[in-house]
Amino acid sequence: MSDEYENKSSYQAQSSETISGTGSGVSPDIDYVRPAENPEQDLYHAHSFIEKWVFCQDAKVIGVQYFLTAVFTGVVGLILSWLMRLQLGFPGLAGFITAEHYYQFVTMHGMIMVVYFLTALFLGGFGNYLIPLMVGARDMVFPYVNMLSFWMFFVAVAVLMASFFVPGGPTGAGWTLYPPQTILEGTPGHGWGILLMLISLSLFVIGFTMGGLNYMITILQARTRGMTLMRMPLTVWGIFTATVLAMLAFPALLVSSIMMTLDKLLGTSFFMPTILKAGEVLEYGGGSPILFQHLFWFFGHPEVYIVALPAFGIVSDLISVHARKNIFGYRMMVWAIVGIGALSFFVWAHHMYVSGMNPWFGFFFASTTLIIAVPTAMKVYNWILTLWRGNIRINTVMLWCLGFIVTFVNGGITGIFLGNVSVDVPLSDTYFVVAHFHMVMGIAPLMVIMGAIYHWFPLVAGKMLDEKLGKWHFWTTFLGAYSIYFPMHYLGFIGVPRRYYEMYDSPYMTSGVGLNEFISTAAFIVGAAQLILVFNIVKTMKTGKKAEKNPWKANSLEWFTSTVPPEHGNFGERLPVVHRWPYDYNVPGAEEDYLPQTAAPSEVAHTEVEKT
Amino acid sequence: MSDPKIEGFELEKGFRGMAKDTGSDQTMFKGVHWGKAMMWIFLLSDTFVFSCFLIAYMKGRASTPAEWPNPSEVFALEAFGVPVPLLLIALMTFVLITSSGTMALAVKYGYERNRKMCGYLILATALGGLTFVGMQAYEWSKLIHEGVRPWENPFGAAQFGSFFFMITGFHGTHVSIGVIFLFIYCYKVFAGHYDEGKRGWFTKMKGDYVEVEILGLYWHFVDLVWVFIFAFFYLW
Amino acid sequence: MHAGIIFFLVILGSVLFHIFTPWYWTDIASNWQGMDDTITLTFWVGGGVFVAVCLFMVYCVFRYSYKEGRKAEYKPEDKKLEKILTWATTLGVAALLAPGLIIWNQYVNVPKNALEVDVMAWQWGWQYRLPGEDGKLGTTKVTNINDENPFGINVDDPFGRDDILVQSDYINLENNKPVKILLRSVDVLHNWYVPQFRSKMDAVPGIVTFYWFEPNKVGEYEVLCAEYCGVGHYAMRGGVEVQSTEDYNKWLSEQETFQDLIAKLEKPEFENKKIVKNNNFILNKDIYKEE
Amino acid sequence: MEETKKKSDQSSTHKIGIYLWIWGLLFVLSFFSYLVDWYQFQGLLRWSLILFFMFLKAGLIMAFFMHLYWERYALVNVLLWPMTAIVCFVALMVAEGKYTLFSRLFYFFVGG
Ligand code: HEA
Ligand code: HEA
Ligand code: CUA
Ligand SMILES: [Cu+2]
Repeated sequence: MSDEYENKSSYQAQSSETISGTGSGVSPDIDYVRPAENPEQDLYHAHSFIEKWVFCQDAKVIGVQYFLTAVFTGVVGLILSWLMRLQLGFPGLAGFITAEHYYQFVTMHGMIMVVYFLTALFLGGFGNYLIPLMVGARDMVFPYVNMLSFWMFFVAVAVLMASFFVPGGPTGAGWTLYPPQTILEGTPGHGWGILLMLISLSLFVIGFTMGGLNYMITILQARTRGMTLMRMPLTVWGIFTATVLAMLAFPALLVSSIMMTLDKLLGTSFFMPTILKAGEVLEYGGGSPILFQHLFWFFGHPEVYIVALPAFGIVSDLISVHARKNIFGYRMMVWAIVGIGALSFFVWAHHMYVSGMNPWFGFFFASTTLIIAVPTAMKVYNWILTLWRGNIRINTVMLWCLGFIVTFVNGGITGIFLGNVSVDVPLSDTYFVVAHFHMVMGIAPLMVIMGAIYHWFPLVAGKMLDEKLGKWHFWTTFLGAYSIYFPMHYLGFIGVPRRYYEMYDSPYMTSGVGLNEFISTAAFIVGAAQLILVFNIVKTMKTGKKAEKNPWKANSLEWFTSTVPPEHGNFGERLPVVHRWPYDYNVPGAEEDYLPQTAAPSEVAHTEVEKT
Repeated sequence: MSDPKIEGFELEKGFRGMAKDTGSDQTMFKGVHWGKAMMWIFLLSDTFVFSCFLIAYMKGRASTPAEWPNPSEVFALEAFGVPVPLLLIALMTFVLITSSGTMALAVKYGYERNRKMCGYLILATALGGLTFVGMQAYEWSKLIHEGVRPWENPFGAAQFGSFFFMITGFHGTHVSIGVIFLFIYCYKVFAGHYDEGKRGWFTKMKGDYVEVEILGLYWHFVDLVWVFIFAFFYLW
Repeated sequence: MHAGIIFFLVILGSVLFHIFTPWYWTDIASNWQGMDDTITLTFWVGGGVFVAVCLFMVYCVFRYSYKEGRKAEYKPEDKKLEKILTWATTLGVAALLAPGLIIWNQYVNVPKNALEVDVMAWQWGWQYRLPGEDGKLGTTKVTNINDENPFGINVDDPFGRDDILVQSDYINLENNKPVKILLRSVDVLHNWYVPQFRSKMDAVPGIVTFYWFEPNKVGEYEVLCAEYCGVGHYAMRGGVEVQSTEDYNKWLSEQETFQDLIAKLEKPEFENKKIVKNNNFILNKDIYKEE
Repeated sequence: MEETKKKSDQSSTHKIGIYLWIWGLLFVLSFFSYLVDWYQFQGLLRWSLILFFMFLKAGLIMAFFMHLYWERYALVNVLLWPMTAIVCFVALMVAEGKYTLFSRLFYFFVGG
């Protein structure tokens, strides 16, 4: 065996004695932690530049790679949204935006933002970076597969982006890709565009599966000593549950993509009934378009929680750290996350109330949909109850969290409108829906991402982002985004349907013209405001002040690595041993206002800890 | 597999044991190898893939007004001059179950570190798998000969051909991948990689007989899926 | 401090916006007042919760913002409080769900006396078919559609013979008479939606979907296609005119039946009609380019 | 993992008989389900027999060949509970399939 493998057998068997309480007169027994079940992980260290930065097997580097790739797609999505808003607010101003182009923009914007931006960012980016650190593992359990996962994602993105340049352009079928129109003439990009989209999605699913297995097994099987599931930070819980959802929901996407590809290429009729186009009967027959919708939403609804749950988890941690208070009702939070995850498989057809499916399904799905509101509500209550009687640092990170709460509650409640089947009838397929999901998915998780960037930047880069710029960034983004989407609900009430290239000739819109112009202007400003963040990052990297270790005085393990930023293997010689949950802030009797997860009971003998 | 001993932790059986395992630190599946846990979760995900295929098939079949071909006639084979319904399918089932059995034994001998037996049994499994793929190829070509295409067929509803080729094709792909891996593992067993803990070619992980069990799980899963396809596609 | 104030203003602004907004529901013109009522109810409950939650948050920001040396409360759990909140929310949700389900029950159960209207959609236009004297629509089939039989009616079906065909984007309806809209599409998904009637449903090729409403205000309304159906989606409009009974009957008597159409066909001077012949927005506007 | 694995080594091998037994049973059950077709049972009987043999076979493979019978409940439950989602999906799609068929037969005409 060559020296490329670390041979750490010397400290493989950490016994409880070697780490237990240092004096303080209490029996070392209370610090007892069971011996290691997992042997020291065998890490493959990079030798060359390529192994270190390109085909890297270190989850942290992979996380950053995921993050950057996802942000790149996000910027593409943002630019597309600008173009859309340009057309909607000021039709005809940009002559090059034809109806075809508009629909291509909408489709790519939706798909990129949901799948390639948010899903990849939360699970691939934050998941890879934070999971091993937070559960106290040296790396993901299968670093090689993890590396493949990123590159598969990268190829998927490349294929997706390639579709902008093929004849006919990218698909313009709407991100829901409903057949039959997806693959028929009359829809932009019905040739190459849709094929590349389907291929890219399949690659994404395969790549994600490789990553997802890693996240799941790392969390289930590779935690450090003392780290029980109920001592994991909620971030990990959120990412974990989202991963489980993804593992079970993406298969439906994969299957529907495969079937649609066959319909397109081989002329099968899974989703295609008899169709008459331009007076000619096509060679399809007998298929069912609604079947696709079921498959799609069986994936699609869990998917929206896949982007929501990590946000829920992360925001809980951020709030707790910066309110200097334990998260309120941790157990309830965990059960809520798991419950929301489980329930999300039983609500899919609330997207199909007016799709012409069996009408009796309405009763079932309306009930299950509204039941989901209960665990979600508990989470909201617990966030604000965490603030209550806390000692809240009103810094940039906290501002993003507060912004999240406002936008999420707003969007969640509009979700209740839509979930209630007969209320959905008039609102479905109008801008009310667009407003709902941007509030709850476009803005709320984005707030969390931003908060997380400000929170963990010191860990990743070792420098503190500028607070002043951060606050400017927050207020422009929050106020701007709120003024985009709050008024948009009212367009829906007027009856403006979504996916309309323009409708100024319609009597409904005469009153909505000014509103649309306002929304578009706000969208331009908000998008441009993201440059503040870019500027902040560049400036900080150049001149920013160096971060001390654990600058926020947080408890969870990622701040207790041997170096900042953490190196390969995360924790130096010895893995940390965990004695408590990560939320021991302001514990009565403790000297500091925080007790790290690694603090042994005997070290802090005089505290009155309620839960460990 | 069965209960390991974890120091300082009393393993209990049943639901109480489950609650205790779940609430414990470090691992939830006590004594389960990372790779094995990973394979199980992958199979769970794959189950959803096949379920979606079969559900689509069920919905498609239930809603075509056109007549669905009778599989028992379509898949009949002439034997001694009489058409025997589903003969080939029955043989395929037989072959796959046989290979599943040899695989189960291979895993057993792997754990007993019986290199020879383990290797031969894996080889037998691989050959079984190969036979299955061959028979499937024969079945496909026979149907194609009779005019069945993914987009049409002479017997009735066009979806029959579509679902047939798609589902058996997807299953066949799984079998083929399995066969490739079986041959690779067969080589590795005979070469003694698992006895010496030689590192993998790509992953650089130390070899271990547990990998045979992991492959075994996959192989049994392929068999399991066939049970469902047999019931829903051929017997319905 | 000012963070709290700004958040407060945002909440206040939202409420004020809602109260003073000029952008709200177009006046309802059908029997689905219940939908509007449920929305109003949801608005009260949901809006109340939104305001309450956000104001509590603002209060916390004011009251508990960082002070060096202040001890935050240490209380991981409060079972009782959590229980109360769970049950209160469950009750709230149930209160919203109940009326919703009741109205949905009405929505899927069509009254017996409803007039069946066959709405046929294609990329990108509409046409309509009404039952004749027998009150029943004939069966159809997509492959039967051709220049002579634009609705694809089964020629052998006695119910189809007297069906009234309206080959136009515009349809007239009788005031205060329930209609059952039967949606049919020959190519892709569409959705026949009149905002004033509140109700909608997708037209799905391969099956027939339905919904019903009872128009109760005389007037002209615009029909929008509310399910994405390709580049012409936004221009796939039509119109409905709700008329009093006399006007409606007058209009009805002027319409052509399938029988008339066949009779006309038998005369050689019949002028060949194209299927895509309506006063279609797209064709007029020259937006749809053949690829 | 070496340590845990070594420990599990001792208890993990089962007598060969059990595998042979299950193996045999699988053949017999497959044969029975084949007979269902051979004798052309129809209707409810056919379906209950097919499903019965199918689940029995699947259960045997999972329990013994895949060792689930010997695994701890934590793993078994994690694997089996997600199937409720599938069951729900199946049940609803049965209803949906029937509804589609009804709509097609009622409003459209076949042939011609
Ligand atoms: C992150 C993503 C996300 C999240 C979390 C949600 C959350 C919810 N969504 Fe949303 N939704 C989307 C993303 C998301 N949605 C997307 C992308 C679409 C459109 C897809 C497309 O067609 O393109 C969509 C569309 C959509 C529809 C279909 C609309 C249509 O097309 O006609 C429906 C209908 O039921 C719905 C419902 C809900 C409900 C009930 C919730 C609930 O989970 C919300 C629960 C939260 C709360 C309720 C707030 C907090 C609770 C309280 C403060 C307690 C008090 C409340 C009460 C007593 C009411 N959503
Ligand atoms: C996460 C999802 C997400 C996000 C963030 C957005 C962001 C935006 N969306 Fe998005 N949108 C969707 C998901 C999303 N959208 C989906 C799923 C659809 C449906 C598609 C369909 O119908 O098929 C849709 C459709 C849609 C429509 C409806 C089109 C139609 O129906 O005709 C409109 C119209 O105004 C719109 C506008 C915008 C605007 C102005 C923004 C933004 O510009 C808002 C403001 C921007 C920000 C707050 C900053 C965003 C920052 C980044 C993207 C990355 C930067 C990161 C770093 C620098 C670290 N979107
Ligand atoms: Cu027709 Cu949209
Ligand atoms: Cu949903």
